[in-house]
Amino acid sequence: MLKEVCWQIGGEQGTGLDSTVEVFNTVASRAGYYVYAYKTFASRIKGGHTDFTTRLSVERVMAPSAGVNVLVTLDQESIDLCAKNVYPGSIVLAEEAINPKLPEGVDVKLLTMPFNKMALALGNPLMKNNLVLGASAALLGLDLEGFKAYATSKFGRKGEEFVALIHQAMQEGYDYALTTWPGLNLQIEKGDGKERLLMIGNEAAALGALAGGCRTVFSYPITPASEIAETLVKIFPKIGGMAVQMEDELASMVACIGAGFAGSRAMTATSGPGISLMQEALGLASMTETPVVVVDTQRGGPSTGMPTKQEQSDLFALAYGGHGDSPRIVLAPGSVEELVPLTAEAFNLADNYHCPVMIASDLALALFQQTVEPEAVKLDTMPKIDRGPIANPAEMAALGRDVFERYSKQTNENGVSPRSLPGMKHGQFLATGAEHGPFGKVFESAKNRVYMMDRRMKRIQNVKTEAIRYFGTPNADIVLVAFGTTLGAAQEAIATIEKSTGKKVGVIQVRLIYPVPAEQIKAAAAGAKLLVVESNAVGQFAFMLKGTGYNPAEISSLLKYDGNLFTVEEIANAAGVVLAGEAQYLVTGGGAGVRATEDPTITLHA
Amino acid sequence: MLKEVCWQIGGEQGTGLDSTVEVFNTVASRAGYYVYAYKTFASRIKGGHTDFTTRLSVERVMAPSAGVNVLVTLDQESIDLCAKNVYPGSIVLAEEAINPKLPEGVDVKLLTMPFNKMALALGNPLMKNNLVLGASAALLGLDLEGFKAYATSKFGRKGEEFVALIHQAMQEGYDYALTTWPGLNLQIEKGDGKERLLMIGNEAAALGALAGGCRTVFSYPITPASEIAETLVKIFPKIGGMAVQMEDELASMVACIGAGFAGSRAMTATSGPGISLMQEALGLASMTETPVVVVDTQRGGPSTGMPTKQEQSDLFALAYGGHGDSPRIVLAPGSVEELVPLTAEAFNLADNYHCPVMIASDLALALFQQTVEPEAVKLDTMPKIDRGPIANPAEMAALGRDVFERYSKQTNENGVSPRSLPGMKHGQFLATGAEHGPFGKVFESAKNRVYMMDRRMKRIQNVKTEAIRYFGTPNADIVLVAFGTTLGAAQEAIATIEKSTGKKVGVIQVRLIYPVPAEQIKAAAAGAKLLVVESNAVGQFAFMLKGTGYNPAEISSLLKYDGNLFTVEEIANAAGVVLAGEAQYLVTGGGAGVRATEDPTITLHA
Amino acid sequence: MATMADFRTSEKSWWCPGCGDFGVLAALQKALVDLGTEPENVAVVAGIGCSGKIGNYINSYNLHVVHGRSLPAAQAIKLANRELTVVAAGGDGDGFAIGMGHYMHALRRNVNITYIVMDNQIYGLTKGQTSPTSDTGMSTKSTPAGNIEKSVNQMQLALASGCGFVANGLSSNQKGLVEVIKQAIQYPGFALVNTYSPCVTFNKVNTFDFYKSELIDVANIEGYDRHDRFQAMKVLMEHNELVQGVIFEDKNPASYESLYPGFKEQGIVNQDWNVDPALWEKTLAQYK
Amino acid sequence: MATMADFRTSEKSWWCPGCGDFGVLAALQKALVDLGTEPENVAVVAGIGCSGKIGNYINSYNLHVVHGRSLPAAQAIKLANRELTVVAAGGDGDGFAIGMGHYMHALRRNVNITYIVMDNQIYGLTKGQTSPTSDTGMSTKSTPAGNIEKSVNQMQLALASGCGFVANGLSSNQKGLVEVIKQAIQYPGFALVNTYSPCVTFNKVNTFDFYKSELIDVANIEGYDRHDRFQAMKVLMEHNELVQGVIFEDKNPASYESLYPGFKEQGIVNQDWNVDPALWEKTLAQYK
Ligand SMILES: Cc1ncc(C[n+]2csc(CCOP(=O)(O)OP(=O)(O)O)c2C)c(N)n1
Ligand SMILES: Cc1ncc(C[n+]2csc(CCOP(=O)(O)OP(=O)(O)O)c2C)c(N)n1
Ligand code: SF4
Ligand code: SF4
Ligand SMILES: [Mg+2]
Ligand SMILES: [Mg+2]
Repeated sequence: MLKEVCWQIGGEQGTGLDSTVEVFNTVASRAGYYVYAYKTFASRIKGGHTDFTTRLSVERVMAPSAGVNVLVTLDQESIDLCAKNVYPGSIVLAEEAINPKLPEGVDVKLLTMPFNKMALALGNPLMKNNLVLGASAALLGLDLEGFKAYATSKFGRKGEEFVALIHQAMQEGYDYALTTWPGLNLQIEKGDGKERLLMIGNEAAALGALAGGCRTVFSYPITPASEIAETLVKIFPKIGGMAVQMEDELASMVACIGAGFAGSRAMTATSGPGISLMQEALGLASMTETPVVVVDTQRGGPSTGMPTKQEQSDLFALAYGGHGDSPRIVLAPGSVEELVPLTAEAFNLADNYHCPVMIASDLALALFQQTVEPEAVKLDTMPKIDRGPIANPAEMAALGRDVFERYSKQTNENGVSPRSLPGMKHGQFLATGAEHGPFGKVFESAKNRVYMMDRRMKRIQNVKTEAIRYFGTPNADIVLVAFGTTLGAAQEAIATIEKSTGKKVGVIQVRLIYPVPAEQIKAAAAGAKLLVVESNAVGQFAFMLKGTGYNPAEISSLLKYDGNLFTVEEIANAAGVVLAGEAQYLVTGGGAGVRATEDPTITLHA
Repeated sequence: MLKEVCWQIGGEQGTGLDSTVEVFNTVASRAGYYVYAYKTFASRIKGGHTDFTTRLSVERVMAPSAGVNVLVTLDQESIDLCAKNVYPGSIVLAEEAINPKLPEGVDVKLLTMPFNKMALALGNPLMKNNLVLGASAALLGLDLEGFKAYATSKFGRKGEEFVALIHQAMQEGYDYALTTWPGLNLQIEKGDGKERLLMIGNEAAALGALAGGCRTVFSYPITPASEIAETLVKIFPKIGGMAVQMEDELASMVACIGAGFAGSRAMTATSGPGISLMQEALGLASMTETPVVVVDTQRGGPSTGMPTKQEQSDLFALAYGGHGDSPRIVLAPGSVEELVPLTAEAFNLADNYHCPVMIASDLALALFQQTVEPEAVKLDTMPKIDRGPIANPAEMAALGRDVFERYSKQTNENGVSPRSLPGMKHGQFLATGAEHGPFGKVFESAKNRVYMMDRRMKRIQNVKTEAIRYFGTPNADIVLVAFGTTLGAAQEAIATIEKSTGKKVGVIQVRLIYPVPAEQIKAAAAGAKLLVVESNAVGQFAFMLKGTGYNPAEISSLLKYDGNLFTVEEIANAAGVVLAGEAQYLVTGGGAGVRATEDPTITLHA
Repeated sequence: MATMADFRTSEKSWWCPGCGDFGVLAALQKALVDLGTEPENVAVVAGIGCSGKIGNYINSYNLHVVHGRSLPAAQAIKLANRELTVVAAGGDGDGFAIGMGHYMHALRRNVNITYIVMDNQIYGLTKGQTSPTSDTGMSTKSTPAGNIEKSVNQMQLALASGCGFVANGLSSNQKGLVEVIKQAIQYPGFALVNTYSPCVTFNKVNTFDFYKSELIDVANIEGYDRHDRFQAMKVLMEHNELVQGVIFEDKNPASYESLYPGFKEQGIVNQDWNVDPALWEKTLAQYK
Repeated sequence: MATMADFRTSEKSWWCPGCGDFGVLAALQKALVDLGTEPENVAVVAGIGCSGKIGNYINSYNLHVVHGRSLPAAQAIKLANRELTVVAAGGDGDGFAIGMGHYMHALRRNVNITYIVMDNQIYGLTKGQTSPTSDTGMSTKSTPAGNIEKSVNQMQLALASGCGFVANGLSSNQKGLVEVIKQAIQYPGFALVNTYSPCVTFNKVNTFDFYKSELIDVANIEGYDRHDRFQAMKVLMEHNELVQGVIFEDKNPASYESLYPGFKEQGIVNQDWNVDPALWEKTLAQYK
């Protein structure tokens, strides 16, 4: 009995493959399997190759599979591109009509099936997809009833006949595969039948915003962030919230500041190009001490870069991108599940530290489906709305005008002083991006400047949040440092590495990127060497650690910047190299595996 | 005989003090003195206090004076604000009519003079300024003839009578001071009479651009950068160049990319807010490998910050501000004189490394006058125009279409391949911000991505430029690291520190901020401890050094972020503390002197 | 009832003596008083420029944004708390150079705020460069040989963009200016109040006298109908926009807030943000 | 003489079958051929969007900029080398959402380039959100309940900004489109060529058929005078901009280049940049 299987389907972009995959994943999830569903696609609408991969397992999975058990392809290009992903001896199931050929030297079973002909026989070419689903179910050893049930519920309103037709197609596909290739069908353990959720990170971020009290969203469409606003624009009309599509990212960020100033919880969601455009306004939020939340679904950069490819290369821009010294908080979620509470928490942090809070998501986290445990997203387990220091309206009104100081030296233990909100009598003040005094009025005295700068910068060093999490074996010989999508592969690599090396392995999940929790990481590493695993070319987080005083000798790096996700194997191999002391800096991807490289930090060579 | 004197004048902003100062500085320079002229002003046009200080010496001076010998004030506010700057026992010369009072406990001589009454007697209230100049000349021991000669040449066309009146006013002011306060006049050595230049950094940057072959400037007004374009817009019509005021900084940067793509040498000049707005487009220049030059006259940040105050806090934004990993080169001039050849060189670097080259100037460098030696700005000593790798039009034309590869793997030793320019037959290509293949067409293969990313990032590590300069005593016990305006004070501090501590002191001028010349600095420091002196709150350059692998234990910091310039005394005091091993991290300013502080690097506290 | 004093601050003005901005500030304060608004219920968003310093001198909730971006902030404040009176203010460079994109979109979006432009046809704070509204031919620091660009016609642009309320005033004409600002604030949609607010220091051409002699009042135009967008366009084109008064008013305005589905009368900031468990479950159900 | 083949590239198109952009590309290539231009003397600057991919398919010097900023780059290319034929191209979102500010200023600046807008009234590349030209009421991914903003009237804005050449065409009307593009390129100033270039995937309202039935041709308007800016404005207002042909042409255009003092006929890139020592000395002398 297999604990997990991996299914992949390839074809032409924009031809509806995605809906077939949607069915497959939902059915798998409803059957009680853990699902991780990822894809390859391009920044175009129709045409060109695309492929979808679904890894389903009886245990939680959050990383790409080591290989594919069943690849279904409807065109030759998909075979040429994807056959190499298939486990040796495993199955490629192709449309008969294209009389498919396997590329040189791939050892897989090529099976063909007349999907189109069978569909036509059924009197509806669209039935092809259901034939594919049926055959896939058979070969993977999945229960066909789940698929049929889905069809019944989904297409019930279209009439019994239609549903019956779908059921027939599924059954025919299922039977064809079983009877034509007896014994080739895999046996996977039954799912536990528990009802779980399946969603992409962008939907999770939207839910987190909803739970976090966010009712004002100002954004501009961009891949891979658009779904965040598109999810909320459907929900908000039910609760009086508003998601506005602005003219650009500059307007989006400034609008968030306006809404934050007015007292509502405001969020924008964008990707790298938007982050670059928001740099000036982010400084305004820092200077005026206005809470705002920004989600950055990182993608391949710089500039337009690779809009549909994975990368984690905005850390510098998120933490240090603006001119001048300005306080920001940068969080990184480690899973779709975590994005819900983390996004809700972001609003509490913004309201408590009065500065921009940015969430460093990434393309794979944003767009790829992961299983979410219902317990993890229970409403009553979400962070309670905590508005942070806000002036007492009654007190202010009693004090009379020109008494309340928005930028008062009376601060709480975090160094934050209460803010007043428009509508509160005698709370009037000026929020300006220019240096200012206690009432916010422009003031450039040297003494005041130093106080205000320290006030702003020192506070974020006291951020109270779970900055890191430790997984794996205590007192490890090597500790993998990971965040975002990469966490899944790193966690899975623990067992692999311990098995292959006999060494103890830990993983430090970085949930707070900035201010850099260097001391916390040092403490958690407990003397172990760090292997920082990140998807960028220069080792941005490793650089941040070193800049913050972490001993460079204790930091190794594994980098990948070819647009693809880290595999468990790559991380395990790299850990082996580092443990063997063979190299300190490693890269992988771009057609080759893990290899040593010079220090990726950009420095002038002698 | 004094080697130097310091003159200060205070009054109300927008009342023409600046023209009086202009005369004083020009006359001093023509007399063969070295001049350093700085000022305090606010971001308003009329009203409010302003003061101008001129340090003149028979030796080169590039830092604020330790004190003022003669302070001339026309209002009480200036006395209240500036009297403390005056050397004990030295002179405050004030308008009699305001019957001035000295603030508590300042030990200076308060002299009054009826400037207004005398001017009226001369029948022209404007003569007040000439009376001030005459009196100042007398008290400082400057030759009045120089002032008279200036008046003759400047106002000759206004008729002899007018000139005679000015001369009379100057003379009366001179005589009044000498006769009323015999013996109070100082004796400064005569200037050597050599003809030198006196200019602000922005004018120097404009001259550098002119010499560097820049004929296209696209910019948007901003303090303290506007004079760069305003200087060139007057020169360009004579040579067919064009300086365009764009609608904003986003347009300015993209326009520079367009002009660079077309083959001309393009520059924009801005300050922090503009740099933040240019981040996305800078990535486009990096991605398309297009040469552009950007001057950043840094000012107090973040956001609007303190537009008229000194700061060096854009280093992060200049080096790391954009999303994704993108190559940039950041230069820092150490004086006005150096800005001319350095700016010219910036265009050669841009053309040779095909990426944005940014010049990290700062407000004091940009706006304060410094003496420039004619030898340093001789046209034939300027960097020769070097266009870098450009395809050979004849060869390309012969090859036919679709052969020339703009992003070819055939690169020179720096990793740069030749570019074709519009108009060259068969040189057509696509310059895109998206990842691309050899012809520039959008291409996302993993292998290609890794090649292109390495191609872009590795090249800047080979930049050939004079990254650092060493001054002072070899094998020093302590080495001050400085750049921009701060260099002057650091250099002057060498002697002071060596005198007070008996230790050997060196200064490393950082001319290349990014890529960080860490190894070069390490080599030059030859084991000595570094004291990084920078005008920002978090120690940006120190952080960059550490991130690049420099041992944190060897780096001390002295920071100032109150908007004022470092004084020689502050740097000397800090060096003393560090040499004594009393503290590693120091701040100064904001009303207090040098003091120890915790590590300014932003990190999450335990 | 709030008085003028209630809307004043103790700040010493940073404007030059005689600057047109004094008049605009005074007119805005007077209009707010006349309308019976209270300082705490007014939000003023200012851009960067001499004009942008207005927030230092009016006692209300003030947001002083980055250059050119007063409108996105002002619209968002209104959407976050529609119970407030929201006014955006700034200069011609702030609004029509770097801020032009936001201006054009605010006109289309029609959020119920008032935008007061202090147009002096020059960049004041940066000491006298050409602005988008500077006359063609004008010699300034940035165009010493004369401005060779066509100047922006901000009111025609407003009309062409469907803006529902377009007015123009002169800083020194207090009575007229107070009146149009009052109508603008009362107008239930985006209202443009352009004002000529002379820069006495850097613009020696477009002076108070210039405007006094050149400006014609719509009130004096025979049979002028302020509800006729087309006629308004014609008059502005003919008189090179040197027209004052309420130039256009849309009879049936529908603000963005009024059209947005499910939007409530109560300001968002005053609502309870806790999610109804039923809604939460219903939303989660979509992912099962 | 260059042929169509010379202006084509070997790139496989990333556009959906039937996309309007094919027609705009073809018309541009045909116009360039008809005008006898050579590929190496043409610079095409494209924005980001499906439309922005045009640079992949035309054999010329192509610059594919960041979203919304094709115009500043295109103007600068022309100013750096006025010997080139410079064309900017992009979508309605690229040009009128994020790029709106640059559009408005390019109209005023009047640099001699041609701007071709591929207007499909939708965001194509990001999969169907509302664009500034989307009809009010249109339901999209970002406004599922219908667009509540007024749509941009880009041609009226061009007229109100003093643009000297305003034309409109339909992707499927090749003959007409080639003709206006040719005239636009020949026009010695900034020329706007708006084109309706339907998105067959995400815009089911503004289809080829829709435009074919709705568009009226200025040629068919009784006594239409293309030199009358005011009449042009009137017609555009009356027909909600659904008008094709050359809508307005300024009789005496004066481009930015022609007005800039001391600007030379020869492209800057082809000039000798070495400074004349006399000029250098004269310049330095000011600082003595
Ligand atoms: C991003 C940015 N660019 C440039 C500036 C510099 N700046 C300040 S005010 C201003 C324009 C002032 O003109 P206007 O908006 O007409 O206001 P005025 O001073 O005339 O009232 C400029 C360019 C800035 N503060 N921020
Ligand atoms: C700064 C930035 N913001 C957002 C995006 C995402 N984006 C790409 S194309 C596009 C708009 C596409 O619409 P349009 O300009 O009309 O072009 P079309 O695809 O319809 O031809 C957007 C928002 C981006 N690439 N860069
Ligand atoms: S410079 Fe002009 S706009 Fe600015 S305050 Fe003075 S008069 Fe007013
Ligand atoms: S999505 Fe629309 S605009 Fe984009 S290529 Fe397809 S049809 Fe053309
Ligand atoms: Mg102005
Ligand atoms: Mg479009």
